[in-house]
Amino acid sequence: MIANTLTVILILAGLVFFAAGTAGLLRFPDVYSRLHALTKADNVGLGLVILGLMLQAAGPADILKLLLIWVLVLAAGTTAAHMVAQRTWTHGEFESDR
Amino acid sequence: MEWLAQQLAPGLIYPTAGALLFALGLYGLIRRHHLVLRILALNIMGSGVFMVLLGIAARGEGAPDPVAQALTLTGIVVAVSATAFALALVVRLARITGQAMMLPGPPDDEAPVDDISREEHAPSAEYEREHRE
Amino acid sequence: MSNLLLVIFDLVLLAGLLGVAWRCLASTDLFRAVVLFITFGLLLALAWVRLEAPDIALAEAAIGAGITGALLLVTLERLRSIAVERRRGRPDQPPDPAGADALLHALHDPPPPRRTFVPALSFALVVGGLMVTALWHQPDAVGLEPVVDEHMGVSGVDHPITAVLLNFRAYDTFLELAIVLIALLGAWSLGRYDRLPARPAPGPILPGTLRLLVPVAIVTGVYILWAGSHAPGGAFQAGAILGAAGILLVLARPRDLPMAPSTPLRLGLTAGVGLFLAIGIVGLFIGPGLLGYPPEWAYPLIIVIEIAATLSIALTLVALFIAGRPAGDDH
Amino acid sequence: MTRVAKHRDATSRGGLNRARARWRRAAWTVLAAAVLWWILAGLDSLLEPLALLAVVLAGAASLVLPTGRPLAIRPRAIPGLTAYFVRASFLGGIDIARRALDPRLPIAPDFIEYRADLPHGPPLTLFMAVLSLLPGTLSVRLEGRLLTVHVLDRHSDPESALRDLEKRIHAAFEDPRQESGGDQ
Repeated sequence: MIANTLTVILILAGLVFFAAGTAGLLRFPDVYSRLHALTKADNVGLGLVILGLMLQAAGPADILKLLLIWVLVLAAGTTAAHMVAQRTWTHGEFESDR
Repeated sequence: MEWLAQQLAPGLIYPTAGALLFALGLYGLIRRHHLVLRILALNIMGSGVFMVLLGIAARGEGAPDPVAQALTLTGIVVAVSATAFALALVVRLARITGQAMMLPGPPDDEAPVDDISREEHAPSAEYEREHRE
Repeated sequence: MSNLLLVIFDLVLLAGLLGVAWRCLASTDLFRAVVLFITFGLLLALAWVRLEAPDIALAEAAIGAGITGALLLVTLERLRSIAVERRRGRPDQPPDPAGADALLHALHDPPPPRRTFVPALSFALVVGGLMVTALWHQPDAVGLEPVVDEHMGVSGVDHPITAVLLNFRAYDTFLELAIVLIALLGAWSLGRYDRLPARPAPGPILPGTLRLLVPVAIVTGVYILWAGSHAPGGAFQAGAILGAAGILLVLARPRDLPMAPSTPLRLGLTAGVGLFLAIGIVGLFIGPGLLGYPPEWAYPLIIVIEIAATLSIALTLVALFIAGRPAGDDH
Repeated sequence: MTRVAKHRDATSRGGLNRARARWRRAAWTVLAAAVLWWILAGLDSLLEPLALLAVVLAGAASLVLPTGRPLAIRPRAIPGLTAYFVRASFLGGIDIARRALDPRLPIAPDFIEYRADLPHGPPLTLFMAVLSLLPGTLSVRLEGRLLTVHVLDRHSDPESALRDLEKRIHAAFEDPRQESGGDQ
């Protein structure tokens, strides 16, 4: 029961971060600032959702699987943010961008 | 309330949405000129068909129909190959003619279409060079 | 209550799908259209989960959103680089500013002419209306689920979709592998390998991530292949995952990555079709018919075919991304 | 695979070191792949042919992929570093969420240049990767050791946070400039 409540709270908190990241994506003025919003807020949002799901996991393999998902998304997110930032630095923003 | 829930069962609204996606893709396919957009429209039509198939497969009690699901899976892989081939054709066309659009028909354009195409579609120097080797 | 929530979920998801598809097809800017199309693919994967089709959701996320998206983005980049090349001119070709401008301009498709609006709309409405009417009046089909269920015992696997794909309807799968190969031959017949236009950003981050991701993709891909015999998964999804890893490698192009030599590459590309056909013909002579297997041999044969098909699909997807014959061919 | 053989033949001490590091990395990859299979599929299927195939392929991939420099992290430093990363990325998320949801949008984006005194290889890569998780910083470009960093708020003193991160990473790694002299 406590675990279930905690799961719900953690996932809701995670959703708040996702919403904040999306708000940042829409509100921030340039590519770089929007990348900040996406990588950081979504990492924490996903982390909280995963933490919430871990409380429901059946065994250590499940917990590790969830953890692995977080680590992979973290690595992919950081890399993608860096690549986009670097491309923008060398080529300028896409013409279509705002 | 009960009646409404029945009308909104997944077995009914997903095929309906699939049909709408198909129609939407068809509309885009007719109206847009850029070939990449037309390929996107074709893909959206395909997704509509998949949605109709899977929606019907999910009708009724019990597990969904595995044959429809297997067909869709096959369809997705065929769709990506066809898309890749079509995109390669678009790039090739752009390389030879400098256009990635469907050329508009005569009534749209001041110049008759033949004038453009005769010059543009003539084998370019690059094409010649590649085929001499 | 939960039913109501699900209905709301369905409606929001479908409205989102239709909205994203609409914005994609209505955008004048191609980059925006492609990004919206990738979003569309991801939403579609959600819809497949909702329709209890996890196999297809897996394939859609990997192929529909991932690989198709990569193909589209690299195509835009190629069109852009063609335009730049035309403007600059090449040794054997004078610069062609007009053509280059036309092409650059073509990355922004102008809004369609007004005169096609009414015919296109009415045609789409008629076709869509007919489809919806037909769908609403169709009786609840029993489907083939009971038939598949009845024969699972002789299929050699425990997952109905793999049983259908690799055993009951092996014809479809075989021909599909052939179509994938033909698409590649078509792309190869258009010209030689041409360098990818977008150079990756230099720096240590991407290689570092690839060293982490590629082994993970390999283990995950093989796991998905293995799981296909009793759970969602199989050759297509595994091939898509491995193909995506291959595309990442091609994009990052580590300098000292050995290129696959031509002959093994070609063997790998045709392995799926070839092995499928070979086993199918053996079946023709020893009894169960073309593309049939004796039940006691079904599992190992299916696994062997699936391994070959995974390899072929992965390699073909990478080759389709590169497009054009391999450069090593001519010397 | 031929590259590996070439490395073994190499007479220089650096070449030998590299070959050894490569095989050590392959062994670790095989182990990690086995753990990954256990996570995905469970322990009882680990000896099935396909599982072995997956593990061997992963190991082979790590041999074929360019290796980069050998990882020389001190095992004892890992828990502390991990805890720091988790805390930092959490703070980073809270910071960005606060700024994104604030009606006044309190950001003052700017670029700064930062000279990282970390050796090339895993330490610098890790620094660049983790930097993007810290509150308000994003790594944009690396030239030599000069890093271009985008900061979300130029009044927030990003330099000291970067220096702190650099110090932690420096402490966690054995300095490869002393460990393997043959490495360029």
